[in-house]
Formats: sequence, C-alpha cells, structure tokens
Amino acid sequence: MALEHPDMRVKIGGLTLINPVMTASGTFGYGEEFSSLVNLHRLGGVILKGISLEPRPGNAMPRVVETSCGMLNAIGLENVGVERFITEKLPFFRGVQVPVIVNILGDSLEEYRLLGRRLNGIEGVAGIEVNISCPNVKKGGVAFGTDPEMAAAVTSVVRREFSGPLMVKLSPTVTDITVVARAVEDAGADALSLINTLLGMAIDSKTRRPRLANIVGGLSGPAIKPVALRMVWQVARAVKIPVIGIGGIANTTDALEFLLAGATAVQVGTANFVNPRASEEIVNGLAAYVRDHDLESIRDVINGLIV
Amino acid sequence: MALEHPDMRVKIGGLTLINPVMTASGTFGYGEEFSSLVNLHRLGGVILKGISLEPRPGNAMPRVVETSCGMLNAIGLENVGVERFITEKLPFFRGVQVPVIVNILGDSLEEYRLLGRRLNGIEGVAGIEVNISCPNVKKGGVAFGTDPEMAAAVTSVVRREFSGPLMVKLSPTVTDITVVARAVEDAGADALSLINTLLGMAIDSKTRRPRLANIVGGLSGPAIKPVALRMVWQVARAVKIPVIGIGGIANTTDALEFLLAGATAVQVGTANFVNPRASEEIVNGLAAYVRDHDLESIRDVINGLIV
Amino acid sequence: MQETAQEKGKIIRVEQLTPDIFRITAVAPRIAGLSRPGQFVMVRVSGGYDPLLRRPFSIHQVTANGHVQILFKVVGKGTAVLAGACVGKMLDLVGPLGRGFSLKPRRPVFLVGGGMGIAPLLFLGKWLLQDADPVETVALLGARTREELLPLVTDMEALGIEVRTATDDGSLGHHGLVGDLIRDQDPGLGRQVYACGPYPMMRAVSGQAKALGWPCEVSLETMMACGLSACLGCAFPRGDGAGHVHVCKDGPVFPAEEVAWL
Amino acid sequence: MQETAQEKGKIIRVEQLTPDIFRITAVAPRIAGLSRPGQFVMVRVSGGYDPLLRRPFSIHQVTANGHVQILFKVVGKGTAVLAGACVGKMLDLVGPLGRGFSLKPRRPVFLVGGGMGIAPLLFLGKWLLQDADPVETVALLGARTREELLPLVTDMEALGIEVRTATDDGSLGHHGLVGDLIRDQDPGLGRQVYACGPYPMMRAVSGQAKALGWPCEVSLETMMACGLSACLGCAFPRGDGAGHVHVCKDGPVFPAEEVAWL
Ligand SMILES: Cc1cc2nc3c(=O)[nH]c(=O)nc-3n(C[C@H](O)[C@H](O)[C@H](O)COP(=O)(O)OP(=O)(O)OC[C@H]3O[C@@H](n4cnc5c(N)ncnc54)[C@H](O)[C@@H]3O)c2cc1C
Ligand SMILES: Cc1cc2nc3c(=O)[nH]c(=O)nc-3n(C[C@H](O)[C@H](O)[C@H](O)COP(=O)(O)OP(=O)(O)OC[C@H]3O[C@@H](n4cnc5c(N)ncnc54)[C@H](O)[C@@H]3O)c2cc1C
Ligand SMILES: Cc1cc2nc3c(=O)[nH]c(=O)nc-3n(C[C@H](O)[C@H](O)[C@H](O)COP(=O)(O)O)c2cc1C
Ligand SMILES: Cc1cc2nc3c(=O)[nH]c(=O)nc-3n(C[C@H](O)[C@H](O)[C@H](O)COP(=O)(O)O)c2cc1C
Ligand code: FES
Ligand code: FES
Repeated sequence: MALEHPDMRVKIGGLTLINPVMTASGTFGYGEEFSSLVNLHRLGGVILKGISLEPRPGNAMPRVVETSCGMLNAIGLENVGVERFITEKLPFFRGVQVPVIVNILGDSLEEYRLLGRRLNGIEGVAGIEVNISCPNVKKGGVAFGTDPEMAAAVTSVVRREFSGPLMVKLSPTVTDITVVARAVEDAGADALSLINTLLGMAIDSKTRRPRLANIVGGLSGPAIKPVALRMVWQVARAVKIPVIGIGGIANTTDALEFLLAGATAVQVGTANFVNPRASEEIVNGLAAYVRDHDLESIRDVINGLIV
Repeated sequence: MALEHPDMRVKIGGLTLINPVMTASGTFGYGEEFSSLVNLHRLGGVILKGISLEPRPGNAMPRVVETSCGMLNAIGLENVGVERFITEKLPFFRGVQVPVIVNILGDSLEEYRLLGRRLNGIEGVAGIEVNISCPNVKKGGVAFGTDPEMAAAVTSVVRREFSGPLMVKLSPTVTDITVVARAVEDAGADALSLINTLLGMAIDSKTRRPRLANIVGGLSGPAIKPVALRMVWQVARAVKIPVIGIGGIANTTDALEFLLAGATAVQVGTANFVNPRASEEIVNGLAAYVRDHDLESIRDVINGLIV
Repeated sequence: MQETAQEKGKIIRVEQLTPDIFRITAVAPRIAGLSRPGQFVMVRVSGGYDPLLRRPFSIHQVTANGHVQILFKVVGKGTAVLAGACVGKMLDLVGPLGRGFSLKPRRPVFLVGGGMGIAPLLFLGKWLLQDADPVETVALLGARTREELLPLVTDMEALGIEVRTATDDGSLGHHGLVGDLIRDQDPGLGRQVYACGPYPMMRAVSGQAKALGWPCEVSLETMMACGLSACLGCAFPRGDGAGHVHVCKDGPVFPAEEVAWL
Repeated sequence: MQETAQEKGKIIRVEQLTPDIFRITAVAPRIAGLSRPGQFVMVRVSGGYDPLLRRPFSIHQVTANGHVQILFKVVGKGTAVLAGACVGKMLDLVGPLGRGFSLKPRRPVFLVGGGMGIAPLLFLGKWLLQDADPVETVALLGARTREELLPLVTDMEALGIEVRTATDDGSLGHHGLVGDLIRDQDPGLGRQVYACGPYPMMRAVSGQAKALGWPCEVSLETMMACGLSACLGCAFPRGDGAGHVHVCKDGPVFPAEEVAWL
C-alpha cells in the first residue's frame, strides 16, 4: 500500500534527518539567500559556508570558472568568522525548522579545536562538518585530509570539544581514500561526508594566464560524479559509520545512485547554482520513489547495489 | 614574416616528432581503423592499443558507459599480444611515415621486462610508453603507478632492456603525482606522459546494478581536463625530462593550454571517438597559431604560462 | 578497410511518426553513395560535450540525390536531443560503418523486423528490388502497436513488398510476436532470412530459421562508444567461445549460427 | 530579501539585430512583474550540463503582458547556444536579481550606455518616463559601429528620449568615446548619471561626473557562477579597502564613489 507520507528518515550519529537531502557547504550561502526559492524546512538539513575562527576576505578575483560539465572555484573560504556567524547568520534559522550543520575550517589543529569548543552547545547548531581539505600551514601547506595521521588528529581535537554529531569531510586527492576514512572513523567521527572538490586548473590560451587568480581551484559538478560515486562505494564498504555522498548530484536519479552505493544521505552542491530548487525537487523525487516502489522507507535503498 | 611551413618539431628523448600531436593509447585502435578518416603521416606520432606479452580477451560486457562530459571504460586491456602485434599490426605502418610508440602493460615486473626486450630493435617501433596504471597482481592488485618504488622498478626494468625512447605514463590516482614523477625520472625514463584515466563508477538506479561489468572503470574525456592540466603543470615544474599532456584534449585551444602548462607534446584520446579528425585538426590549428603569432616555432608556447 | 566519411549534412526534414518515433533526413551525398543495407552511421547529437558520445543508427534509407535517413525512437538523452533537431541545422555523421547484410540472396527472402529493427530492412528491401533479377521478398514486421507499425508498413508496401504484420497488442495483424509468422512455414521454401530487432526476437527467429534449415543473418546491437573499431567497447562473445568479436567492425550483421546466443 | 522567482518562459520572438547581436523575448509574467531597471536574470542556456552554469543578462525590457526581453552579443559558448534558440522553446530564467538603479533621481538624467551596457538603460528610460512627474532624460549611447548602435537608438527615441551618439569608427554621431559627450558639460546642470558599459567607459564617466559634482551610478560586470549570492564568486574590492562586496547581491548597480576603480 503506497504510504501517503513515506518514511524518509535517516540517522547520522545522534541526529535524525527527516530525509537524506542536505545542501553542500559553500553552495547555499548562509541559507537565507535561497529562502524565496526553496522551502528550507522541507530539506533534511542545510550545511552553510565554511566558517573559520576569524573572518576571511577570500582570494583575489577571478574566483570561479566554468569547465566541461563542471566548474573550478578558488573562493579562498571567504566567511564572516564564527562570532558574526553565531550573532548574524544563525538567528535566521530560529524561524526555520531545519537542522543546520556548521562546516568548519582552519589552518592549524588549534583553530579547529577552538571552533569545536565555541560551537559546542550553541542553540541552533545541529552538528559540525569538519572540512579537512584545508592546507596545514605548519606542515608546508599540505592539506590535513591527505595524511591519515593529520586527518585523525583534527578529528579527535574537535571530537574532544564538540559533543554533538560530528561529520568529517574527506578530500578526494589521495591515493587510497579508505585509509583516511578508517583513520578518521577510529578518531571518533560520527559520520564521513565525501567528496570535497578535485584539485584542478584552467588556462586562458589568449592571455596565456591561469583563469583563476589562485591558479588552482576545486573542481565540482556533474563531471566529478563518477569519481565521487566510486569513492563513496569504497568508503561505505570500509567503515561502519554513516557515509554522506557529495559530488555532482543534480537530480533524484543521482541521489538514488549514491544511496545504492552505500550513502546514508547526500549533499547537493554546484547543482544549486544551475537549478536553485534542485535540493527540494530531489526530496520530492525520493519520496515518489519510495511510494512507487512500495518500500518500507528510503533506508531500503541504502547499500542496495546488486554486485 | 609568417612561415609557409611553421616549425612544429618537438623532441622526446632521442625522438624528434614533426609536431606535438599524438594519439592516446586505446583510443585509436591499431591505427589502420582511422586511415580513411585521418592522414596518419601528418601526426606527430601514434600510440596504439596497450600490448601485453600474451593476448588478453578483455573484460565482460558492458565495457563502456557515458558520463557527464566523459566516459568510463573497463575494456580490460583486450589486445592481440606482442607476437601478433609485431607480425599483424605493425606491418601496416611500413607504408605510413609516422612514428609508432608502443604502449606496453603487464601485471608483473617480469612481463614488463620481457616486453621491453622483445620490442627492442624492432623495425617500426619508434619508442615505448609504459602503462604503469595496471594492477600488480603480486602486490594484491595495487597499481604499479600508485607507489613510487614500484613505478621506479618498472621503469628501470624496461630501461635496461629497451634502448629506444622510453616514456612512462603516470596514473592520476595518487596523493602527490610529483613524487612518482621524480622517482620515474630518476629510474631513467626519457619522458613522462600523463594522465591516464581517473578511477570512477556508474550505477543504473533502475536495475540497481553497476553499469560496467567490472564495476569500476577509467574516466576520460573533457570532464577530467582540469585535473589533467593541473597535474601536467605540477609535474612539468618538478622534473627536467619532457612531459606529454593527456586528458580531455579535443581542440587546438585545449592543446595550447597543455603546452602553456609545460607539456612538450599532447595526446588526443576520447576526442577521437567524438571527432575522428580531431588529431589532424589540432595539428592544423597549432600550425595556424604559430603562423598567426609569428612565433619562431611551437616550442615558444611550451611552458609559456604567465604566473 | 571499407571506406568511411565524416560529413555534416543539412537537415531537410524532421518527421514525427508517433509521440516518440522520429525520422530525420539529411543531405549527405558522400555517405549516401558509400552506404550498403545493414550498415550504420555514428551521429553526433549535440554540438557540446553533453551528451558527449555519438549514437549509432542504422541507415534507414538513402536516395539518389544524396539524402540519408535515420529512424529512431526516443529512449534516452541523445535521442531526446535528436528529436528536437530543427530543419536547417547540420547533422554531423560518420559512416557508413560496419558490415551489412549479404546482398545476393539468390533465394526468396524474408525480411523479419521488430520495432526500430525495421529501419535497415527498408533500405535492404529497396536494394534487393533494384537487382536486375530481384528475388521474391516478403516482409514480416512487428511492433508494439498499430500506431508504431503502420507508417513502416506503408513505406515497405510502397516498394511493392508484401508485408505480414504482428503487434503485441493485436491492434494490427497477428496478435503476438513477429517470430510466430515463421513458425509454420514449409521448409522447402528455402528462404534467406534477414532479421533485425530486439535480442529475444532475433534469438527466436534464428532458432526457427535453423529448424527450417534456412540461412539467417541477424543485426546485433551493443553499447558503442566509437563505432570506428577504435575503443573495443562493443565486444560480443564469439560463437566458438574464443574471445570476442566487435559488433561495430565484424558486424553489426552476423550469420545467425556464428552468434553465441546468451 | 528581495523576491526572486524561477520561471520557464516560452520564447515568442528571437530577433537578430546584427550578425552577433540578438534579442530574445520570453513570456515570464512573475519575473516581469517583480523586475526593476538595473536588475538582471540568470539564464540557463542549455538543457544539458554543457554549458553548465547560468549566464547573467540585464533585464532589457518588460511589457505589461508579462514579457521579459534580453539583449546580448555572442561572445562565447553560452551566448552562441542562446543565439540558436528556436521560437516556441522554453527559456529557464531565475530573477529578478540584484539591486538596480535608484528610481527617484529628482534631477535631469543622463543615461550613458556603451555596447551591450545599453540593454538595462532602455528599461530605466521607460521606467523614468512613466513617472507621474518625469524628469528630463537624455541618453548618450556609444558602440563600435553604426550597425550595432542604430537599433538601440531607434528604440530609445521611440520612448521619446533625446539621444546623442558616439561610435568608435565615427559611422554614427561623435567619432570617439561616449564619455567625450559629458566632458564639456555645464556643472550647473546637476544631472544624475546612470552609466552601464565596458569597465574603462564607466571608470572614465564616473571620473567626469565626479569632476562635475554630479551623482553617478554604475552597473558592474564580474564572472558569476550563481547570481544568487550563494557562491561568493562575484567579489569586487570594497571602495574602503575592507574586504569585498558581491556584485550579484550588493550590486550590480553601485554609487560610482563606492567603487574601488582598479
Ligand atoms: C548498430 C546499431 C544500430 C542501431 N540502429 C538504430 C535505429 O535505426 N533506430 C533506433 O531507434 N535505434 C537504433 N540503435 C539503438 C540506438 O543506438 C540507441 O537507442 C541510442 O544509442 C540511445 O541513445 P540515447 O542517448 O537516447 O540513450 P541513453 O541511454 O541516454 O544513452 C547512453 C549511452 O548508451 C548508448 N546506448 C543506449 N542504448 C543503446 C542501444 N540500444 N544500443 C547501442 N547503444 C546504446 C548510447 O549510444 C549512449 O552512448 C542502434 C544501435 C546499434 C548498436
Ligand atoms: C550583471 C550582469 C549583466 C549582464 N548583462 C548583459 C547583457 O544585457 N547583454 C550582454 O550581451 N551581456 C551581458 N552580460 C555579460 C554576459 O553575462 C556574458 O557576455 C556572458 O555570460 C558570456 O557567456 P558565454 O557563455 O557566451 O561566454 P563564455 O566565455 O563561454 O562564458 C564562460 C563563463 O564565463 C562567464 N562570463 C564570460 N564573460 C562574462 C562577462 N562579461 N560577465 C559575466 N560573466 C561572464 C559566463 O557567464 C560563463 O560562466 C552581463 C553580465 C553581468 C555580470
Ligand atoms: C563555490 C563553491 C564553494 C565551496 N565552498 C566550500 C566550503 O566552504 N567548505 C567545504 O567543505 N566545501 C566547499 N565546497 C565543496 C562543496 O561543498 C562540495 O563538496 C563539492 O562542490 C562537490 O559537490 P558538487 O559537485 O555537488 O558541487 C564548495 C564548492 C563550490 C562550488
Ligand atoms: C576506451 C579506452 C581505452 C583505453 N586504453 C588504454 C590502454 O590500453 N593503455 C593506456 O595506457 N591507456 C588507455 N586509455 C587511456 C587513454 O590513453 C588516456 O590516457 C585517457 O583516456 C585520458 O585521455 P582522454 O581524456 O583524451 O581520453 C584508454 C582510454 C579509453 C577511453
Ligand atoms: S564501438 Fe568502439 S570498437 Fe566498436
Ligand atoms: S555570483 Fe555567486 S555569489 Fe554572486
């Protein structure tokens, strides 16, 4: 019998989402920008622009460039800093019934620790997603996420300070992502979200210059979906904690593919720029899928790949 | 003054190519298939389907699937084996004035060594490209190319047996490609070609099965160009030997971008399926570029990126 | 090696036969001149890279003045884009590709087509009738519904070929599979069978032809990334179990007995 | 937060004004109703993912019956695809976006437009004239050639607005930059200047306005990935050097003195 309201709930650590669809950090502003286009309360969760301890101005322009079925960004993690985030951005969500997961970034273990501490117990903060793709300035700019030990260190530092649901976001620029995934799981993460952007570059052959002021940038969008799907499938089989799939998800079919590969939830990123209502449409699409296939719940799809 | 015939020559090890445009292994069959569509003698060089010691049947179907601005392939390195290659495929090129670089693959150091020996001194073999993205069955299937020591070992084993120009083709699925690049350079490679395909996956949400029988496959095409360009730029600055750029090159502008990033030559792969005349059109495009900009030679473009 | 051309042909007609079946006519004299029944073209569906790969379509008809026609059903991204093609735009074709049907049957012929598999059989029927001493040709055509089948029956009959029909829903001709129309044939007729359509139909028809001792050729479909025998992505297990044939190079038409029916 | 809508509008007209300048009219009543001069729409140029991102175009005109018009020059992949749009197809728009021109100048107005920058000034001119007590408005319009400029001059004059022209090649009006037409103005006129066009033109015009002591607003262009203030990719250095403004959210129209002219 087709349920009127299919059971779309999924659990990430202690957090139960009404459905598996969230927005990816840096592609949804601070949420308010989309309020006239998307009914925010219908989303499983929103993850906002990455927050650092102090405000950051971000990189010089140009910061974004289009590629084939994708885009490169070198925004430079421009953000208002944790204090203004708590006083100016978070309050908007008092009137909106949707879990807000705060993405945090830092360039030292100490910064991650202080961010974990500052956000702990803050009303309106449903959880933390730790962006470990940032360069560790004390280790010559090597990204935390590319080294299992450093990735584990960041995780445990934040874990000690923040008692709420803790998600760690993995960088794809590694030889074997399952090694970093297990290290982060052992360090106490409640869930893993992957993938962050692939490192790429674009050149203007007329001006003979890089198209990004920062020369390199993060590649995102449909172009990277096959790589993201493969990594989610590998990691979901290597760890026991929930995995959240990110990378080129633009419609319901994409979301289903990630759930089948083992993801418990998904994040919609670059697709928000192309179709601002993408996230809500995917919520509707998944609900219709559960109804049309007479599933108990969306959870029946998770890890459903027949191999 | 615009030269009638611009100087398009580039050198790779001891081999001088009349221009920087070659075809990528596995995307040009054994060359003969394209002879009615492309004037093979106008290309800088052709690299044919990867050859192993013994013939290989290749993987089960389906072997290819389309993705956004790209494709996944899990052909399984089907090939006729080195003996039939020398007797049946190479002779075609006696009538065609274009350097043939033989791409070799193996699943053990011994197989690579024997291939190097067998091809050494064979008339018509202008050089070897070593595909180190193959799984090393003695090391649990880990690909040679993902580990600097193994990559260096393969290179020196072939170097000892083959006296001609030796190109080693790097796999992109590594944390830091410059480390593998330097290890291979030190082991005696004359040049490096990169990138091979990115590891990806596709799922059919209707059948709930992977779209490739092999589950995972190699991602290629315009989607991966930003990653390939970034890796070529990084490697060209890390080694002294020539670098050959591969990855999503479909037109003259793409080729110029790779040359500017530091590539001495380029290979055209998936684009051959979409536009069979792509390689020859790029040769014409680069020649026009040299003429229109009154350059001494195409070599002026190499490493010309203004950073 | 058989000659192949890359040609951009101007679209001069786009016909919609049913809500999801279209026929496009483009001016491509070089390809038209080289084409033989059973061969196919690789069609670039978009100017950009999404969709990226070319799609294979059998050559449905060629005309004396260099027109090439393809007949297709919208089943996915590429065919959907193709269905939206505007007259006057250019259609980027590579072909003719592959090995078509044998063209000297020297025995009465059965053209057995199912759904879009009928597309190449119109070209074959026309070709056979233009022979100095044409053999007697009958077409057995099947599809899901009358609506899908009728336009193709009309075209075939316009060539002067007798047509017997079958539809899944019984709305035209025999209520059932086109293969049923062969079952109770007299073996003595010794017909050459040319079959093209869904895999199960061809498997059944090739079995029936074998039982009747009739020669039978089938046109296989596999996923194709290049169609140019460059990618090796169109493998099909050899009848003798020794490795693979490649449908775009060794086919798409094969003698039925060579096919390792799965 | 200003209201924004996502609307798919049927294309009812595609005009080609010059070999590379086009105007598209689509039926998008919700967006038309919400639009103010100087605002823009993000247009999805292809149904697929290549090109992927939407392109920003200022709102050229809106009509009472809910039509939205964009005027654009083909400069790259997206505009090339857009130029091939067929009437009857749907145009996927998000808007109106950004902050437009101030609409109560209460002083005589100079509309200073260069090339495609003229697009939003037609909407602004029409809006100002519909005011109960319209101010005297003069348009200074420049472009490379007569052929590019004339159609826009005609439209502006059709509104009853006096137009003075300048072309790079001197084929229409003043032989030189549109900025020259302000230089020797009498400061006492105290005009409000609205400028939109290539960066160097706006920099020059804002300098001249400052020298004359006139208020001046400019409409900036930067690369835009979203246009929805979500990506932070459209940063522009603040006049006071403290971080960035975001052109799609804080602009595209800015008081000229707030802009840190590079
Ligand atoms: C030799 C040959 C001749 C054919 N002739 C005709 C014809 O005359 N009329 C007709 O309607 N169809 C024909 N087909 C099938 C036609 O190629 C597919 O319907 C078409 O490729 C589907 O593309 P799509 O983008 O709409 O589907 P999608 O599913 O979006 O395509 C994704 C990819 O899968 C490939 N693909 C999907 N289905 C098939 C298929 N059945 N066969 C091969 N590749 C497929 C596509 O080419 C594309 O690369 C032929 C196929 C082959 C191999
Ligand atoms: C607020 C605003 C209003 C505009 N109004 C108009 C208008 O009314 N008429 C008109 O002809 N043009 C206008 N432009 C410029 C127009 O957006 C670009 O010409 C168009 O985006 C070029 O896209 P393309 O795909 O053809 O070029 P490509 O170079 O292929 O585009 C590649 C990418 O760069 C971006 N891009 C390229 N050039 C520009 C540019 N100058 N500004 C912003 N993004 C760019 C594209 O949007 C795309 O994301 C406006 C730009 C902005 C920011
Ligand atoms: C413009 C832009 C800004 C981003 N900012 C952040 C960020 O601040 N923190 C973060 O962890 N990821 C950030 N990302 C990465 C996305 O969250 C996501 O991991 C990535 O884009 C892949 O998903 P997609 O293909 O759906 O966009 C950003 C991506 C884009 C395109
Ligand atoms: C169908 C197919 C087969 C391939 N076979 C080989 C191979 O045998 N050996 C090899 O080293 N690379 C092989 N490649 C990788 C290409 O040579 C090239 O490195 C890769 O596709 C990226 O370039 P592209 O984006 O231009 O295709 C193959 C690629 C494709 C698409
Ligand atoms: S489709 Fe590429 S070899 Fe047949
Ligand atoms: S264009 Fe994305 S924030 Fe302005």
